[in-house]
Amino acid sequence: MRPIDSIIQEVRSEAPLVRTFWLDKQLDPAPGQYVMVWIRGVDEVPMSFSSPDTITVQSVGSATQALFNLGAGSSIGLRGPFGNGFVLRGKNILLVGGGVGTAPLAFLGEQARGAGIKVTSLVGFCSSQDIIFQDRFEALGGLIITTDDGSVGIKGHVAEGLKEFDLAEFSQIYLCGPEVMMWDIISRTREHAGKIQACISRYFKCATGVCGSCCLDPEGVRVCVEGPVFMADRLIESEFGRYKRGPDGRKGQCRG
Amino acid sequence: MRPIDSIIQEVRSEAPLVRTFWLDKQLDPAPGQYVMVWIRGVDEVPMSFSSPDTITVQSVGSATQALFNLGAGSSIGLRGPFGNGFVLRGKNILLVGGGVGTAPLAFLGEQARGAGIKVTSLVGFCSSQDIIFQDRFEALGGLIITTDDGSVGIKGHVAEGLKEFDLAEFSQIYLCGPEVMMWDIISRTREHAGKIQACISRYFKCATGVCGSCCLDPEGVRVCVEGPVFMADRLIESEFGRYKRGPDGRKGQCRG
Amino acid sequence: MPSLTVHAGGLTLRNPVMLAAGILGTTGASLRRAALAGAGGVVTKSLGSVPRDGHPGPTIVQVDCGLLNAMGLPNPSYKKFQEEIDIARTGGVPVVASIFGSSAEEFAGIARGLDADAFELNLSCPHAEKYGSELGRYPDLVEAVTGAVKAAANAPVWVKLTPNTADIVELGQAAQRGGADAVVAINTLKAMAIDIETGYPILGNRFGGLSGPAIKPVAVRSVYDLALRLDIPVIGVGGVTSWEDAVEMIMAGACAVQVGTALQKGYGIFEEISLGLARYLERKSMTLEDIRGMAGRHY
Amino acid sequence: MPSLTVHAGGLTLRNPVMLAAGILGTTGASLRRAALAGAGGVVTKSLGSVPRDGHPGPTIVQVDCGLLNAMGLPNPSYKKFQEEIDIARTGGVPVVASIFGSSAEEFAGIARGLDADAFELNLSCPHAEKYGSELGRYPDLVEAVTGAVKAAANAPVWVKLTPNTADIVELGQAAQRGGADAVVAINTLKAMAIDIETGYPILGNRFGGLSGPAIKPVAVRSVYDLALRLDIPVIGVGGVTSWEDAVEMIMAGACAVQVGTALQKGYGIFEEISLGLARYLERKSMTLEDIRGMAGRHY
Ligand SMILES: Cc1cc2nc3c(=O)[nH]c(=O)nc-3n(C[C@H](O)[C@H](O)[C@H](O)COP(=O)(O)OP(=O)(O)OC[C@H]3O[C@@H](n4cnc5c(N)ncnc54)[C@H](O)[C@@H]3O)c2cc1C
Ligand SMILES: Cc1cc2nc3c(=O)[nH]c(=O)nc-3n(C[C@H](O)[C@H](O)[C@H](O)COP(=O)(O)OP(=O)(O)OC[C@H]3O[C@@H](n4cnc5c(N)ncnc54)[C@H](O)[C@@H]3O)c2cc1C
Ligand SMILES: Cc1cc2nc3c(=O)[nH]c(=O)nc-3n(C[C@H](O)[C@H](O)[C@H](O)COP(=O)(O)O)c2cc1C
Ligand SMILES: Cc1cc2nc3c(=O)[nH]c(=O)nc-3n(C[C@H](O)[C@H](O)[C@H](O)COP(=O)(O)O)c2cc1C
Ligand code: FES
Ligand code: FES
Repeated sequence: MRPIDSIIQEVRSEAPLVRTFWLDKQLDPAPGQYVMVWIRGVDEVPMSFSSPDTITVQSVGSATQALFNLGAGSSIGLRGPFGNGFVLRGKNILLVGGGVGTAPLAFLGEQARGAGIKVTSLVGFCSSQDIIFQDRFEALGGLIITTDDGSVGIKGHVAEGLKEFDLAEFSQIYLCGPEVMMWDIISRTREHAGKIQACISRYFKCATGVCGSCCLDPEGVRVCVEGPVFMADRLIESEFGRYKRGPDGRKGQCRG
Repeated sequence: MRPIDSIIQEVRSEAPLVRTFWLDKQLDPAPGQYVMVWIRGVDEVPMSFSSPDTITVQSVGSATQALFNLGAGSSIGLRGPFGNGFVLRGKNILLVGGGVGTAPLAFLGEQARGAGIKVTSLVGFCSSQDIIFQDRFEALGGLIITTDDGSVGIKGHVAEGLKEFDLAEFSQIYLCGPEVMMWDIISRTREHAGKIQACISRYFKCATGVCGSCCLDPEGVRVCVEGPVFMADRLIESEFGRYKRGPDGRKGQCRG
Repeated sequence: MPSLTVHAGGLTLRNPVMLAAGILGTTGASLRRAALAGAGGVVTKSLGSVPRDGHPGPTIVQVDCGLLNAMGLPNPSYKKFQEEIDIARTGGVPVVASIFGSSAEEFAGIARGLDADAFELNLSCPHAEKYGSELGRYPDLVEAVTGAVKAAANAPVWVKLTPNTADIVELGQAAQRGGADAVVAINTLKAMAIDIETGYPILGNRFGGLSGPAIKPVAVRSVYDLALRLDIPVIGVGGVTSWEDAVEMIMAGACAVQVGTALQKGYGIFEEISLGLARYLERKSMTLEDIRGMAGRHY
Repeated sequence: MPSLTVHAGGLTLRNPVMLAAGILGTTGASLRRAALAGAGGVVTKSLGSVPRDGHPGPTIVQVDCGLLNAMGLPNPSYKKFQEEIDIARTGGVPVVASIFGSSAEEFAGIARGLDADAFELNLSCPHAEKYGSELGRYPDLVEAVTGAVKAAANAPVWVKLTPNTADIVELGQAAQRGGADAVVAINTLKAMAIDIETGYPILGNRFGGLSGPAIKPVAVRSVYDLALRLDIPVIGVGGVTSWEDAVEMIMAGACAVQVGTALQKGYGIFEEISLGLARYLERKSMTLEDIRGMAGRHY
């Protein structure tokens, strides 16, 4: 499909470097699916849905900055929704998110609540000013917040918040955030890896499963079409948490 | 569509230069529709269906001769069915055919009988030995045969046989045969032109309505897709009976 | 409704949607029918100096997203065609005579012998020996043929280019040097299909030209490159099947488009495309000039 | 089941269905996955002498019956790629290194620095400045590059040709003169798509290469022409999506085929095509050699 033209309906600032964009197209995504966002003349980048008709973007480089220059009435191109999305399992779930990675989890949590599932959330941010979607998570059920600087909630990384829960109680655990954070959680909770779904990120170019840019070692799994959501036990056997490839295919660190 | 491969199941000689070929593909044609028959390495030519799975061919030139060299088990390529076909109207119809042009009429008559319609036939040939489908037409109902040499039935052209009928009795009249014969009939029965359907022939190259080879003056009607069956009153206003174009687009006589 | 009138290579067209060469262009009647159905202009079947029957069948194969054809330039010769052009003209839109030859002289002779509203030089048919792209692939021959016809003809001269080349812009520049009033891009891509039951090439001529939606991205790119680099207008042809395709072609830089294979959908295609184009311009509050070459300005 | 083993340009392949260059070829793991899924051989992403990020996005557009891409030859450089090739080889089929450069020396340097089962010279990518078809359109450069790599490499050398030319056979003959062990035809057709809401060329690089079913008739014709005129084997690529397509390509004269865009359907495509091919041969009681080049023998 060619990119669909979409007019931005509204932009809301969630935190200093995070904004939510309302789209005028109903793409009917599942939580965890993503869309390729074309900022014309600049680049095309993957973004998770933060609700059926929004994306929530952190400004980190040229494409995201260019997107921040667009207001309501501006248009962008959209290809998607793509990827597999999260699968709801059981009646009592835990969402574990970090930073802008909380976006697809808020969407998932709302869908779960609508289906009568009990939702608990653990979300972490750098500092109080970086917190996003606090109201959305509060509305879902129990919420624990962590901040690196301790300005709100538990001080420390998200994993610090794990102590508050007995993970055995949850039917499924959903994870999204920076790779180091997800890796931190997964390595501390290996015995639960069979019920953790993590939404991960790799460098996407084609988003259609042909270019090979997003493939995960050692099996060559195409994250863009077979993911971006994977069971943690599958990730444990992969490159995840150890390295990721850049646009040129070279291995690099898996920060960010 | 690419040509479909079809194995010839059986070949039957109907007259010295006329043979029927049974095809192994069910193309589900309507009477009056045609198929483009590819004799590999030679040419591709249009042929009417003489029943749901047969064509009946008169050998007149290179492609038809090459087809005559193929027996049961040989394969040809088929594109079709194409064109509009005859439309059954009313409860009492007359078929008027000449030579191999009787082929689609026998098919039509059988379909009409199956639908409980009364069928009468008037068919003409050069001589007794050229008669084809006599049994099929006899099985349909009343049958008048004409031969140019008088060896069987009424002597003379098909039009001679018209005197045997009160055309006003028929709900619809169906015509197929050499253009001069059809023109002869149509000009003698102008008052009935609104209920005569004629299956005509022009030089077909593409059979898909783009090349322009088959267009009828003065309206540029594409016989290959808008025909080959037309109401006679429409033909009266056209080039039909006056000239037809050859493979190079030049006008020529409308024999054959 | 916004105006769709365009001035294209010496002609004024009431709308920019023309009938392409070789499509329903064998008779004056079918050309007039295209005009009456809404075409902004029509192009005849390519005419040579002697009658040709064309290649044996199959002359056409439907493939994924397109047609393969090897008609082989059947035509009654230009000498027999003036009466058809005269009938076509009663349709009320410009009639462009497509002509072909094997030398500059042959081209010029045909142009001299015909009265038409413009000439389109077929230097691009990929499947007729000694003709079309066998000349049209060489810039010097393109220039020479164009120059000769320009000198002989009393009507605008358009040059139809082949995409079977490493650089279509070189060919367009040659046409421009020869004095062409416009270039037309593109003719079909050299292609073939094989019957897998028997191994026979399906076309009677073995290979032919690919047209239809399959080649549209190649046509759009050709028009884009030509429009950016030439001073003369570009007419876009190749896979135009909808008004969206026409918009894309015009944004690439075409001042008019021609429609060929899409005539498989019937003559209604002209009105469908023009109407869609007009509605688009109305919705965007833009003119044809506004969108023409827009893609080049986004560079 | 009939044997599908083929000897193609110095390699022995257990079946003639290979992974095409640039498709899931960035990592050893994805190449090995193709091998394990049934490919008869795999070709890497094209490798240059320095790392490249490739073009900005969109790098791909889905069009009617095909894909447009302008990846821009992203690659980690050949220096970083030996370990990937070594992993790919654990898949058990030949690993062909696709390489590119802007001069014969650069090509030769890369070939010298890599240990692979064969080299495929990308003289045909249509959308990377200074590389690919910018060299590959000139027969003398094709010959020179081929010769240089032949002298430098200790493995068979295949040359991948561009269809963006008036005569692909000239390019194939140049490769043959340079000592190529096989030619691979075709790379993508230069093409583009424009966003009609804004007039922007959709690809970040504006233009790119068209692949998929849209180009199959062009690929079949190229393979046919090359196979009739060259003495070295031809590997067919372009739009192969089904076993029927593979049969058509082999009948055109290909001794093996490569599959690119059809990987959109998943890795299962290799087994699907090989199985279909084997069943076809069984039904016809023929071997691969029987059908190879059959179309040329029907001339
Ligand atoms: C499945 C998926 C879902 C995502 N969802 C979100 C989201 O909801 N909100 C959000 O803010 N971000 C999300 N991202 C990350 C987002 O795509 C990058 O932040 C964005 O591409 C940065 O582009 P840039 O030009 O601004 O930065 P650049 O300066 O180009 O790069 C900064 C970093 O962004 C990443 N990046 C750049 N381009 C890509 C690309 N094409 N694919 C993947 N990563 C890239 C790289 O890690 C790079 O180092 C998601 C990524 C993936 C793969
Ligand atoms: C709609 C239609 C239905 C037909 N049905 C039958 C049928 O049921 N049985 C039958 O025997 N014949 C039928 N014909 C006529 C048949 O197509 C020709 O007899 C055949 O094409 C002759 O080919 P040839 O190579 O043997 O002869 P040629 O030597 O090539 O030509 C002999 C004559 O056949 C006609 N002809 C040749 N090629 C074509 C062509 N491509 N299209 C139309 N006419 C052509 C021309 O009048 C020509 O003068 C039909 C024609 C049409 C248009
Ligand atoms: C059946 C057919 C016949 C054609 N004949 C001619 C011709 O005589 N002269 C010419 O210049 N182009 C001819 N063409 C090419 C078309 O004019 C046009 O350039 C090409 O088909 C691409 O446009 P399309 O995709 O809209 O068909 C022919 C194309 C087809 C399909
Ligand atoms: C996304 C993509 C990337 C490609 N990258 C390369 C490449 O790096 N080197 C190369 O020689 N060909 C490359 N190609 C061309 C393919 O190898 C192949 O020649 C072309 O796509 C036609 O085959 P297909 O229709 O099966 O895809 C690429 C094609 C695509 C679609
Ligand atoms: S981004 Fe191209 S295969 Fe995943
Ligand atoms: S045969 Fe081509 S239009 Fe009718």
